[in-house]
Amino acid sequence: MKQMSYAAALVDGLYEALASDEKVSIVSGHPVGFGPHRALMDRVYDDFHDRIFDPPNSEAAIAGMGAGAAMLGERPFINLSTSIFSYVGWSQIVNDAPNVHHMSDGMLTAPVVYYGLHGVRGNGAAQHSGSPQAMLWNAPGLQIALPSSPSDVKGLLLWALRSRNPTFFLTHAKLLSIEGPVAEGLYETPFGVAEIKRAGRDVTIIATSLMVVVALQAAETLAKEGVEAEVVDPRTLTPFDEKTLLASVERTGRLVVVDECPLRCGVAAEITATIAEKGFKFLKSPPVRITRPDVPIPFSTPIEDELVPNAAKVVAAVRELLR
Amino acid sequence: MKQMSYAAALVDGLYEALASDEKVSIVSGHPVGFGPHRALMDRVYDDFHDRIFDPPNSEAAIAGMGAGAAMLGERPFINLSTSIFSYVGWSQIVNDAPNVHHMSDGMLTAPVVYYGLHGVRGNGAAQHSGSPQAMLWNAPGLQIALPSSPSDVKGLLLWALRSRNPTFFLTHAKLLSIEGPVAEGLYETPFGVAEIKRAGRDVTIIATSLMVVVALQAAETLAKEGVEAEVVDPRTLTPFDEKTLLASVERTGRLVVVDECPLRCGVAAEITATIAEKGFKFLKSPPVRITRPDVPIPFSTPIEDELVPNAAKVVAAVRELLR
Amino acid sequence: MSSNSNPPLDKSTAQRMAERMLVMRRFEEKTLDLFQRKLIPGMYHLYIGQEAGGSAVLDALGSEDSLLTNHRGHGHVVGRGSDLGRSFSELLGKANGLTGGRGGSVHMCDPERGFLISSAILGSNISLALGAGYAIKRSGEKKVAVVFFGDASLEEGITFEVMNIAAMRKLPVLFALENNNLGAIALHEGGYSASNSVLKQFTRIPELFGVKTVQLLAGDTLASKIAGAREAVDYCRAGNGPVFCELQSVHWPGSNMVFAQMLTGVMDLGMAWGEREPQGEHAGWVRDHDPVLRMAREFIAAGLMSRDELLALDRKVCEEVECAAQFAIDSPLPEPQSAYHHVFA
Amino acid sequence: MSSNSNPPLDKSTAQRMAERMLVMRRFEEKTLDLFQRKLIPGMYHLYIGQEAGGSAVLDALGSEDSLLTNHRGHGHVVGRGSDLGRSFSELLGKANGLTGGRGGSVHMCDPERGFLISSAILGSNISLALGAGYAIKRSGEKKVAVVFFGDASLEEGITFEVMNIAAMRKLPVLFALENNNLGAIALHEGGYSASNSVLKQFTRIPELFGVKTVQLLAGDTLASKIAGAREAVDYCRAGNGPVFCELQSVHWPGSNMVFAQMLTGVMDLGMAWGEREPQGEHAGWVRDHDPVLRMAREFIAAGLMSRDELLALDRKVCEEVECAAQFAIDSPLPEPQSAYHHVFA
Ligand SMILES: Cc1ncc(C[n+]2csc(CCOP(=O)(O)OP(=O)(O)O)c2C)c(N)n1
Ligand SMILES: Cc1ncc(C[n+]2csc(CCOP(=O)(O)OP(=O)(O)O)c2C)c(N)n1
Ligand SMILES: [Mg+2]
Ligand SMILES: [Mg+2]
Repeated sequence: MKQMSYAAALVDGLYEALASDEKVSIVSGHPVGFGPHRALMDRVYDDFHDRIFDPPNSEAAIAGMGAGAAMLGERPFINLSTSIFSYVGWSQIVNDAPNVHHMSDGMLTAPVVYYGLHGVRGNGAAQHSGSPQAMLWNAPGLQIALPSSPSDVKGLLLWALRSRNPTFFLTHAKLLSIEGPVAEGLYETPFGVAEIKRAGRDVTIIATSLMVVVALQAAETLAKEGVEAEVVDPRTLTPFDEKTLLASVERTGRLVVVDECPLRCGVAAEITATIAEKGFKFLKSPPVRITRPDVPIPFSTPIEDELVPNAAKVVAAVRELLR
Repeated sequence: MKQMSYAAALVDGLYEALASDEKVSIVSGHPVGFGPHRALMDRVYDDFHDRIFDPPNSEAAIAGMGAGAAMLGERPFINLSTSIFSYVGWSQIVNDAPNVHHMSDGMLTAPVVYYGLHGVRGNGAAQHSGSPQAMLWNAPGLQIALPSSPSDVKGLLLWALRSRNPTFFLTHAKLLSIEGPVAEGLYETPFGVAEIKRAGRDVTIIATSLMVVVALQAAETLAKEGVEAEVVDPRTLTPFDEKTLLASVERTGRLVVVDECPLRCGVAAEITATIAEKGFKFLKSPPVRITRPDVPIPFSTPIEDELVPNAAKVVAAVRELLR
Repeated sequence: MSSNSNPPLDKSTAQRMAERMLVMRRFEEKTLDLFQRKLIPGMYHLYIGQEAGGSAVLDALGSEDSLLTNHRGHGHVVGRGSDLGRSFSELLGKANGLTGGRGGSVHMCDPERGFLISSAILGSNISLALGAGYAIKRSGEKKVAVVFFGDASLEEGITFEVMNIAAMRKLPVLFALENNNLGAIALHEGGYSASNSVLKQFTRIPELFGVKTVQLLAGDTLASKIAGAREAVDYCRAGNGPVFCELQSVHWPGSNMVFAQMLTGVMDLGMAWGEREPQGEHAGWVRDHDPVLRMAREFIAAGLMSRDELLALDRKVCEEVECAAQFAIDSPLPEPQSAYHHVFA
Repeated sequence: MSSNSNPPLDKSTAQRMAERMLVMRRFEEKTLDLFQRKLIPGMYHLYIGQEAGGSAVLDALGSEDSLLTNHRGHGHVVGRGSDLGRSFSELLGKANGLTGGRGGSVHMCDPERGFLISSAILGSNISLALGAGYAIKRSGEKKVAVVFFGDASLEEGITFEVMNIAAMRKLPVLFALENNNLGAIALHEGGYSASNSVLKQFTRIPELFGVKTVQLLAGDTLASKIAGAREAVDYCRAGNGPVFCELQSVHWPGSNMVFAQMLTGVMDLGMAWGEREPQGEHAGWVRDHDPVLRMAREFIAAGLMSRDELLALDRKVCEEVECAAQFAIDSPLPEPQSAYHHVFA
C-alpha cells in the first residue's frame, strides 16, 4: 500500500489498464484537468502516446464513437472532462450505448467508459457545477461509478474497463487532492458493493463521491457528542447494493442521505425512496435528505457555499433527528 | 364545455395562444404527430402560416434558438416531436434555458416552451419509448408539465405560454385520442396545483400523464371490491404541489406511486421520497412504487406490455398493501 | 460516376446484383402487405426505389466488414444476406426475429454478418460507425465500416463532427448517403421526407473536410454504380481514410406520406420489356425510375441475363420471400418474462 | 479585407477605437493582476491580443443591437461600454457585479447595453444568438444579433446547424469568429487553445451554407478592419441575412497555458514609437503583433492621433481602471441568503 492522491490513483489505474490490455485506449487525455495534477499524465503520454487521441471539441461524435468502437471489442476511455459536457452527447450516452445489449438480443455489448468531473468545483458558476449522475441513473443499461477514495477510484476504474457493460465514471475536482492508501499493480473493486466507510450504531448516513468526505467529517464531530454515525458509500449507483444499505438502516433505525445533485429526482431521492419502500419497518424517524437545493449554482463563494451540503448541515440534521 | 380529444384540445390551446399573443410562434408544426391527428393542425397552418417554422432536423440548434428568442421577449413553442429527441439538445434545454434567469441576476428570462411526446407509445422500441421528465426534474429552473386530460392540456399550455419561465411540456401518444370536456376560449390552468382526479379514503395513488388514466382504471376495479382509492395528479412537477399530495396521504395513510419512467431516480422516486420525508407519520404502511423496471423497452408487444405499468399491476399492489 | 468507361460487368456479378435487388424489392412489397394485414406493429420504412445504390455498395463489401444502417434499413440487412425468415420475424416482433423481437424494424442487427446495432436517432448511427472505424484502424486490419443514412442526417450537427474526426484520423469509414430526395415532398407541402437544408449539393459537406466523395447518380447505369462503389470501398480499405458515397435515387412516390402506399401494385418484370404498361398514380415513376426494372433492362441489353433468367430468379425470390413471411407468421411471440433479459452482459 | 481602398478614418472614430482598445487592454492587465493577488476566484480568460477585431465589430454596432459572447468575453463587455467597476466586481464575485456575482467571468451580461447572458458551453451561445436573430426578424426591426465565439466552437456540430438555419431564414445574425489560432499551441504540444480541425480555412464553413463572409486578417490595418466590420453589420442590418466575420489575431503567447502569464509586463505605449524596446519571452509578439501598439502606430502615421493624445488617453483609462478595480475590491460580497433568488421569475 502506497499513500497517494486520488488524482494519482486514477492515473495509476489508467496506466495499469493500458499496460495490461491492448484494447484500452484514451480519448481526450487529461482526466485530472489542466491544473496542478496535469503532469501526472506525463508517464501515460510517454508510454502510450499512440493510444491517446486528443479529439476536437465534438462531445456528441466522441460519445457515439466510444460506443461504436466498444461494439467491436475496443475498451475506450472517453474523457468528457467537465462531466456536464456529457449533455452535448446525451443522446449517445443515454439512448445509444446502454441500449446496445438489449436491442441486439444480447449479441452485442458496448462497454465504453465515459468519464468526467462532476459537482460544485468552486466558482464554476451554473453551467460548470452540475452532477449528471441522477439523470444517468434513469437510463437503464448504464453503469455508474462515483468513487470517493484513492483506493476506490483505481479499483473501480480497472473493474469498469474490464466490465462488459457501458459505464459512466464520475470523479470530483475537490477529491483530486485527497490522499489515501492505494494498492500497487492490478486490482479490481467490484461494482455493486457498497462500503461502510465508518461503522456506527445511531444513524446511517448514505453518501457518494465528495459527500462521503463530508459525511465522514460530520461523523467525527458527532462522535465527540457521543453520536456514532455509520457512513455508507454505495460506490456505484448501477449496480446498486441495496442490501448493505438496508442492513445498515436496520441496525441504526435512522437515515440521512447526503447528495450534491439538486433535490428533485436527485440521487438522494432514489436512495430515500428505496429505503422507505423496503426498509420502512426499520425506520424510527423520517428519512432526511441533505442536498443542493433546486437552485443553479452561482459563481461567488458565499452564495455558492450557501447551497452546497457540508458537514455542519449534516451534523445539524443528525442532531435534529436524534433530539 | 365541449367534448373533445386531448389532441384537439392541445391544438385548440395552441390556436388560442397564437390568436391572443403576437409573440407566440411555433417551431416544428406537428405536435400531434403525422398520424390520424395530423389534420387537426390544418386550421393553425391556415391562419398562422407565417408563425410556423418547420425547421431542419437540428434539435440542438432549435433548442438554443428557442431560449435565445425568449430572452428577447418571444414566446416560442419548440416542438421536439418524440420527446427523447430532446437528448440531442439536452445541453441547451437543461444547462442554458433554465440558468438564464439566475445567472443574469434576474434581469433576463427565457420563457421558451419545449414540447414533446413521451412514454411507451406502442412498439416504439428502446430508443423511442423514453420519458425525459425524471431527468428534467433534476434541472433547477425548468418548469415541467405532464397534462393527463383534454382540459388540462389546453389550460396548462396556455399557462405555460404566458409564464415567465422556461417549460418542458410533455404529452403522451396514448393520451391523444382520449376524450373529455374542454372549456372554449382562453383559460389557464395554473402550474403547481395538483388535482384530485378521484376522491377516496383508503389509499392515495399519485400518478402523472397516461398513468393517471391507468390509476383511474385501477380505482374503478378496486371500488368494486370496496376499496376507495384517491387518485391525485400533480399535473406539473416543477412547480410541485407537495401540499395537496401530503394532505391526501394524511387522509388515506397509504401511498402508491405509478410512473412510466424507469425505476431508479424516476419521478416516482422523488414523489416517494418527498412523502417519506414529510409525511412519514401519516404512513401506515410502506410506500409502493409501480414503474417501468430498469430495462430498455423492447419492440414486440408481449415483452413491451410486460414492462409497462398497467391497471392490473396497480390493483394487485393496492390489494397487497391492504391485506 | 456518369462516365461510361467502366469495365463491363461479368455474369456472376450481374446474377448477384439481380438477386440482391429482387430480394430487397420483394421483401419490402411483402412487408407492406403484412403491415396492411395488421401483422406488423409500430413504424416501419420501406427501401423501395433505393435498391440500385445500396446493392452496389453491398456488393463491394467483404464478409469481414462492419455495417450500420438507420431507420430505413430492411434493404441493407436483407441485401447483406440476413435470413429472410428471421428478418420478417423481427418486423412481426417474433421470438426468432433477428433480435428476438426486441429491436423491430428500426434496429435491425445481425452481428454474424457484420451488421452492428443500428440507431434510429438521426446522426447517432454515423457516430457509432466512426467508432467502428476507430476500432478497425486500431486493430490494423484492412476492413471497412459502412454506415447508411438518409439526407436528413446531414441536418444534424453530429454528422459534421464525425466527418472532421474521420478525416483527421483517416478512419476507414464509408459514409453511404441514401439521398432519396429527388422528387420527395417536403413537410410544409404535406409530405414528410424531403430534406430541409440550404445545401443542395450534399457532397460539399465531405469536401469541406477533405473527405473523398463518390456519387452514384440516380440516372447512372448499374455498371457505373458498381464501379463507383468498388472504388469507394477499395480506397477506404487501402487505408486512405474515409469516403463519402452519395447513393442518389428518385423518391418512390409511395413513401411520400408517413404510411407507404403501393398505388401501382407490386412490381411486374414484364414492364421492363414492354410486356405490360405501368398503370395507376405512380406509373411515371415505375416507367422511368424503378431501379429494379432499370436493372433488368440494362442486364438484358448488355447480354448479361435473359428475360427468362430474370423471371426464373424472380420466381425463386418470390417463393423464398413468401415462405419466409409464412415462417414469421407461424413463429411464436417472445415470452413476456424474456423482456428482462440482456440489460447487462 | 486586405484591400487598401478603405475610406480614411475620421478623428472621432480613431478616438473611440483607441479608447475602446485601451480599456480592453488595461482592464485585462488589471484582471491578471487581481487574479495573481488571489482576488479573483475560479477560471477566467483574457482578451489580450484580440482587441482590434473585437473593437471594430463593436464600433459598427448600434445601441439597439443584441450581443452574446462566450467564456472569453471581458473585452466584448467592457468594449461595449459596461461599467468597469461593476465588471471587476463581477470577476471578484461581488454583490454589485454586473450579475451580482452570480455569473462571474464566463457569464458576463448587461441587458441594458444589449448584452444577453452568455453561455460558456461551446456552441450554445451561437444557438442562443440564432434565437436572438429569430426574435429580431419576427419583430421586423432593423437590428442585428452579434455573437462572439472562438475557433473551437467550429468543432461543435451545433454551429453547423445554426448556420444552416440562419441562412435558410435569412436571420440577422453576425457570427463573429474570434480566431486567435495563429501561433497557438495545441493540447498535444502541451498547450491548450489551438483549434483541432482538419479545416484550416474557417470561412469555408459559412460559405458552405451560402452565408456571406468577411475576414479581418491579423495583419490588416485598423481602418480596413473597421470598414470590414461596418460592411458586415450593414449587410446584416439591411435584412440580407447572416454574415460570418472572421476576426483573426495572433495568439497572445501569455495565454498559451491555462493560467495566463504576462512575461513581458504590462503594455507600454512608448514601445509603439521606439521609446522603449520590448523585453522578455514574449517580446517578439509585442513588437510585431500587439494590436494596441499597432493601433497607436497606425493612428500616428495617419495623423489621427498624436503621441501625447494617446498617452493622455491611456493615463485616463489607467486611472479609470485602477479606480474601478478599487471599487470592486471595496465592494461587499453577496448575502448568502440571496443565493436562492431568481430561480423563477
Ligand atoms: C434526432 C432525430 N430527430 C428526428 C427523428 C425523426 N425522424 C425519423 S426518420 C426522419 C426523416 C429521415 O429522413 P432521411 O434521413 O432523409 O431518411 P429517409 O427516411 O428519407 O430514408 C425523421 C425526421 C429522429 N429519428 N432522430
Ligand atoms: C461543450 C464544451 N466543451 C468543452 C468546453 C471546455 N472549453 C472551454 S474554452 C475551450 C477552448 C476554447 O477555444 P476557442 O473556442 O478557440 O476559444 P479561445 O479560448 O481560444 O478564445 C474549451 C475546450 C466547453 N466550455 N464546452
Ligand atoms: Mg431522405
Ligand atoms: Mg481560439
